[in-house]
Amino acid sequence: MPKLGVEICGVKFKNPVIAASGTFGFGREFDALYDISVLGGISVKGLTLQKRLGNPPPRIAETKSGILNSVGLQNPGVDAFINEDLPWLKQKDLVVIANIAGSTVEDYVKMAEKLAPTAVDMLEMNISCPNVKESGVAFGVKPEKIFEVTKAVCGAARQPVIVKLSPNAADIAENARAAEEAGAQALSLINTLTGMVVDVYRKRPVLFNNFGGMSGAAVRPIALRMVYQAAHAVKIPVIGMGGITSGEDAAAFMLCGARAVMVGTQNFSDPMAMPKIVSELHRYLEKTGVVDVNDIVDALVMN
Amino acid sequence: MPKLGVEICGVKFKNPVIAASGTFGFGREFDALYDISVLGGISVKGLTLQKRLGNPPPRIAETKSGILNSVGLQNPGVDAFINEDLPWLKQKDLVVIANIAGSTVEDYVKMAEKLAPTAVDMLEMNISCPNVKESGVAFGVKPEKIFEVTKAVCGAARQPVIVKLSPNAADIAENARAAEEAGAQALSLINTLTGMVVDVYRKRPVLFNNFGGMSGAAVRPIALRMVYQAAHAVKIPVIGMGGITSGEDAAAFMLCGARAVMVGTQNFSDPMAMPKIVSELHRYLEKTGVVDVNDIVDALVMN
Amino acid sequence: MKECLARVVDNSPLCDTMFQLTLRCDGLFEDGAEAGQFVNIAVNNPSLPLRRPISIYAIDRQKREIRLAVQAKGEGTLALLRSKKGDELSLLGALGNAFSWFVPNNAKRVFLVGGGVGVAPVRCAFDELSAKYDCSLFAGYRNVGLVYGLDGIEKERVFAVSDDGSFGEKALVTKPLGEQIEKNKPDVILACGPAPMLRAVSDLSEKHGIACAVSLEQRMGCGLGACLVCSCKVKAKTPEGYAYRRVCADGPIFDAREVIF
Amino acid sequence: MKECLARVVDNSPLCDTMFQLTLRCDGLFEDGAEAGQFVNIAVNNPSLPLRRPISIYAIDRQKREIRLAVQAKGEGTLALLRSKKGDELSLLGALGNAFSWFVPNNAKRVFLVGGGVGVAPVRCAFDELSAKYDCSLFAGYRNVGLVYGLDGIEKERVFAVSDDGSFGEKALVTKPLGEQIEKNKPDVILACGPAPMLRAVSDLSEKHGIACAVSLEQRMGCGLGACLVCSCKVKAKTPEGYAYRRVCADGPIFDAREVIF
Ligand SMILES: Cc1cc2nc3c(=O)[nH]c(=O)nc-3n(C[C@H](O)[C@H](O)[C@H](O)COP(=O)(O)OP(=O)(O)OC[C@H]3O[C@@H](n4cnc5c(N)ncnc54)[C@H](O)[C@@H]3O)c2cc1C
Ligand SMILES: Cc1cc2nc3c(=O)[nH]c(=O)nc-3n(C[C@H](O)[C@H](O)[C@H](O)COP(=O)(O)OP(=O)(O)OC[C@H]3O[C@@H](n4cnc5c(N)ncnc54)[C@H](O)[C@@H]3O)c2cc1C
Ligand SMILES: Cc1cc2nc3c(=O)[nH]c(=O)nc-3n(C[C@H](O)[C@H](O)[C@H](O)COP(=O)(O)O)c2cc1C
Ligand SMILES: Cc1cc2nc3c(=O)[nH]c(=O)nc-3n(C[C@H](O)[C@H](O)[C@H](O)COP(=O)(O)O)c2cc1C
Ligand code: FES
Ligand code: FES
Repeated sequence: MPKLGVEICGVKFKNPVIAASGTFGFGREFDALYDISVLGGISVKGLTLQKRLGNPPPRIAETKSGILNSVGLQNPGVDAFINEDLPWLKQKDLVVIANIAGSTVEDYVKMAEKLAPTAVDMLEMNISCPNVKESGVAFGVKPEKIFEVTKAVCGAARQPVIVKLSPNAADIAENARAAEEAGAQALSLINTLTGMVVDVYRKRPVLFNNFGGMSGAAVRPIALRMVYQAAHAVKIPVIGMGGITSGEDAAAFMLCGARAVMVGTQNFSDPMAMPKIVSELHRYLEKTGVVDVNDIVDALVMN
Repeated sequence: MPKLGVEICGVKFKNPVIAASGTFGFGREFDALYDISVLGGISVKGLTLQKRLGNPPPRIAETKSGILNSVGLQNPGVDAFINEDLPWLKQKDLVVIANIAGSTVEDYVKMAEKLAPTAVDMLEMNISCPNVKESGVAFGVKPEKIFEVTKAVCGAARQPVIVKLSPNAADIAENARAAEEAGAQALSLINTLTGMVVDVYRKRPVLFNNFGGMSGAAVRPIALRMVYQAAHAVKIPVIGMGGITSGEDAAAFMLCGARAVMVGTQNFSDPMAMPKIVSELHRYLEKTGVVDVNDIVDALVMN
Repeated sequence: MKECLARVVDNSPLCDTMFQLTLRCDGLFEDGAEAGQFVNIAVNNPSLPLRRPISIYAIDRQKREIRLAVQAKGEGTLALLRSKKGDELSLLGALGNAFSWFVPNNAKRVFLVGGGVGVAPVRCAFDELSAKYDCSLFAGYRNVGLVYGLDGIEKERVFAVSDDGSFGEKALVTKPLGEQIEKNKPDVILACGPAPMLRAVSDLSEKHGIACAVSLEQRMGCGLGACLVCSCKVKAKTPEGYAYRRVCADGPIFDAREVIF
Repeated sequence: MKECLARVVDNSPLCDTMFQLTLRCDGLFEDGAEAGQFVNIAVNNPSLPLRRPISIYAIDRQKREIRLAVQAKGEGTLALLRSKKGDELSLLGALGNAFSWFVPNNAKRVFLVGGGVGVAPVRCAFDELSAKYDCSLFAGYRNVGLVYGLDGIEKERVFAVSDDGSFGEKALVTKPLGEQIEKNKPDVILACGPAPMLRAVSDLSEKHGIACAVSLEQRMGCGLGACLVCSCKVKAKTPEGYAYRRVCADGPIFDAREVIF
């Protein structure tokens, strides 16, 4: 029986499979299909200081082996989350990560302050959401900006801070180091890649927002490369994601240096995906004779 | 009968479908399947000043709806191309684009000089090949470097110079403008996205070179977005590519502002892909009541 | 609601562009399935990550079968079209709310209005609700080649028209609907079809003070209410004057008075 | 060589991990197909962009059929395994060179050596060359469950062994090969199998001064010689002492003396 438990910044996960922000709501809907306590953790839908309505539809477009979304951070606001969703989530036995997004450094800091006294286990800073013009983009791309916002949030936060990096970058290692130097206790990556899908008969982009964030199996090789590069650029733990569809995919990210993984788009293809990934990861470890999942972290041998 | 002819930098293409560099050799192999004169043009396998052996195998890995390659610019050298391949190619009725890659600015300039007196119709500068450590990377990512090498080549070249941009960039518009300011007469994009595929049972990357360049349908939304951004950042013509598999895909790139398109990976999935794409594009124009393919260029209406 | 395997019992043409899938799916019936609900169906094409939402067209609780009326539109529905008897398909369902939720207990007469592909769920509602209410079905089609969903209904209960007059009167479905409202005002109108039709039906209902519910469509991600991609605009007391609701979980059927078309 | 549609005539199991596809493909025979050549086959899984190279296992020129012996390994071959009688598959072929090219006109005795999946093309060569030459087939398998490709050959012409002794002698295939070379030295040895086997066969051939050709495998892109991804290392008078050749177009069969294993 291989061990699946991992620890990140002192927070214990029963297994390394975490629901990716924005694809799993606050957990309630999927809990109608299976007890979400079987998961290692959940990163909740991206929160903003104030409630947000989000972008007009269509908000999703399909592409070969991937999707693009432009939800535009629709969410009830951080207070509503704390009052209405967190109590329910904390009855469940899994790590709760609050994913936060702001238009200004102050927004991020205020959210970190509001979340400080709560039972939330970790914060994940979404500095890269490409959908909201006034938020993500500026922070997520340039190392100086990443440093600035991370430093401010780490000062205000009580819980460990994960910085979620954008893949729309020329040098992911540089951005990873900027977050580490600013005091981030962990990194997660990748967020979505900016893309566009065109309806050639309507001669318009499919998404109302024109551009959207691409995710799903199609992005996996890019995500794996970036996770490898980020994990080898910093000493803090890295959480890997981007196109994970199976236990073997999860293992690939861990071999590249990720201590845990997040699963997003695959929850749409298969609502039972995450429990399956947990058991497939288990089987992978058994098949390869590994007794502890931590033993595969960064175990990739380069050619 | 919609018209398919396009003109780029004064060079006339009978249709806007061009074979992408590296996927079509020097045209001979595919000419055994169909007369390559049905194509608008061919960008030949990336040439270097000296013959190159390339990387050890495996040089290709498959991923969902895409592939990664790490050929490492195996080619017979620019002289051998001029003497042995160009004469054969020029018997064919299509535009011949010499794709050139160098480790130094001087390499590029020397190649442009060697190609100046030949029957080659256009030059395409590959400044972004991510496979050869000492070549592409440095030039393709930073705008200053793109400016420097482009300026030097444009000074030496007799034929119109196309700069081929790398998608491994945070701001493609900035790089596009750098090339334009340096005197590029056209742009082409995207080259491959750097990625990695892992064999979880061997615990090694599949490619001998560890990292490789990703292409194919999986990258299409990213390519479309970048082509749109580049085409709207510059006045010079843009050639679009990245995951084109059908006439409708080709139309999508042209709607985003591309004057012509290149097709790479799809030639592997279907060796008859390019003639099919030409006729599908024709049918698309008929269906949508367009009489001249130039009328769809940049005809996308944003939401 | 759950994820379950369905077996294709039959796949046959329905009209020029549509086909009918009969699926045996025991799992679906454990929590029940009702007219107006839909299933999110995984198409057998591994390059397409998203499931396709399809309304339930007929329910056979004894055989544990449902039927779907599907238009072959893009790659996903094309993959479904190719599925053969005996094939397995993963369904997520039954999802969303049902037409019956919008019919008050004291209602007597129900008008069901469908346009094109939208005839499927209202025909299902006709079959399910006819036992309790006095139902009539109004259907509009582009042309005679696209007619389906009317078989086995008494003639006097069907009012079908087409855009080009090749089937029934050349009219929009709101024409016979308006005429019958004048004659036999219903308590409820339930509608599914293209947005302009729904808007017209909604206007007509409002004019006559009739409760009306419409079934909406939107591109979906999870189908479960978690991802917030399937939004439709509804009137709300927000500063903006509107809010987004989830077609998959708050709908697909909404009170027509709430919807901002 | 061309791209053409093949129809699945039969799909049946061959051994524990392998199955046999019988394909009717008129187009393939227009330019001919020979033992040692392969086809690049599009698997019916739209998320997999690459074709799969598979050797020809049997040729029936009258019926215009070929047979392939395929190991179910990853997703691509799994998709092939699922193909049913009547399905259509796109083939590109016949590709590469043939074993016959390496047999000198004056040759009399030919030894064919296969290991595991590599038995397929040499069995095909056995069938094709036996009319002209005195052929013997040497085959090595992991265990008895993986044995295939020996049916219908006279006993005295087959020398089969297994790694665990569950079929024939417990030995590597080079053992019977070495023994028979001592007894009946052949003019040519033709081999296909895993790299260590090919190296051993090559060494043995060199030791005895016998011409030897080996069939190599490499991951492929175009299959036509255009993309240069399928390279194998061969001895060459370059500054580096080696060069890359294309398995798809210069091979898959190479003179063993040239190959750098
Ligand atoms: C609640 C609901 C019930 C439906 N019931 C039926 C039905 O009974 N019969 C029927 O034929 N169709 C129905 N539809 C529409 C059906 O979902 C689409 O026609 C189908 O998804 C198109 O898929 P495709 O791959 O063929 O087309 P593509 O255009 O290739 O699909 C691309 C993407 O867009 C989505 N999409 C495209 N059109 C629609 C649409 N109209 N609504 C939602 N998503 C769309 C697809 O699901 C897919 O994710 C229903 C839609 C909804 C929301
Ligand atoms: C000239 C030639 C002849 C062959 N003949 C046969 C045969 O007769 N029977 C048979 O069972 N197999 C044969 N193979 C091997 C066969 O091509 C692979 O087993 C098959 O491609 C694996 O595909 P997959 O999707 O199942 O595996 P995956 O591992 O999922 O494939 C991933 C990618 O790697 C490639 N790949 C994986 N293994 C190999 C390999 N050994 N050689 C080349 N590419 C590979 C695949 O084509 C695909 O592009 C031959 C290979 C070559 C080069
Ligand atoms: C519909 C949707 C909504 C998302 N919303 C958020 C979000 O609010 N905050 C965030 O940090 N990431 C968000 N993401 C990104 C995912 O968390 C994840 O980084 C990305 O999808 C890559 O993983 P995947 O390929 O497994 O989906 C969203 C992704 C999707 C598909
Ligand atoms: C095997 C292979 C080799 C390539 N070699 C070159 C090259 O030599 N020079 C170059 O500029 N681009 C090269 N490319 C990139 C393609 O020209 C093209 O930019 C890329 O593949 C995206 O297009 P696609 O998705 O249609 O393949 C190569 C691509 C592949 C797949
Ligand atoms: S599809 Fe995810 S909330 Fe409706
Ligand atoms: S596979 Fe393209 S050259 Fe061999």
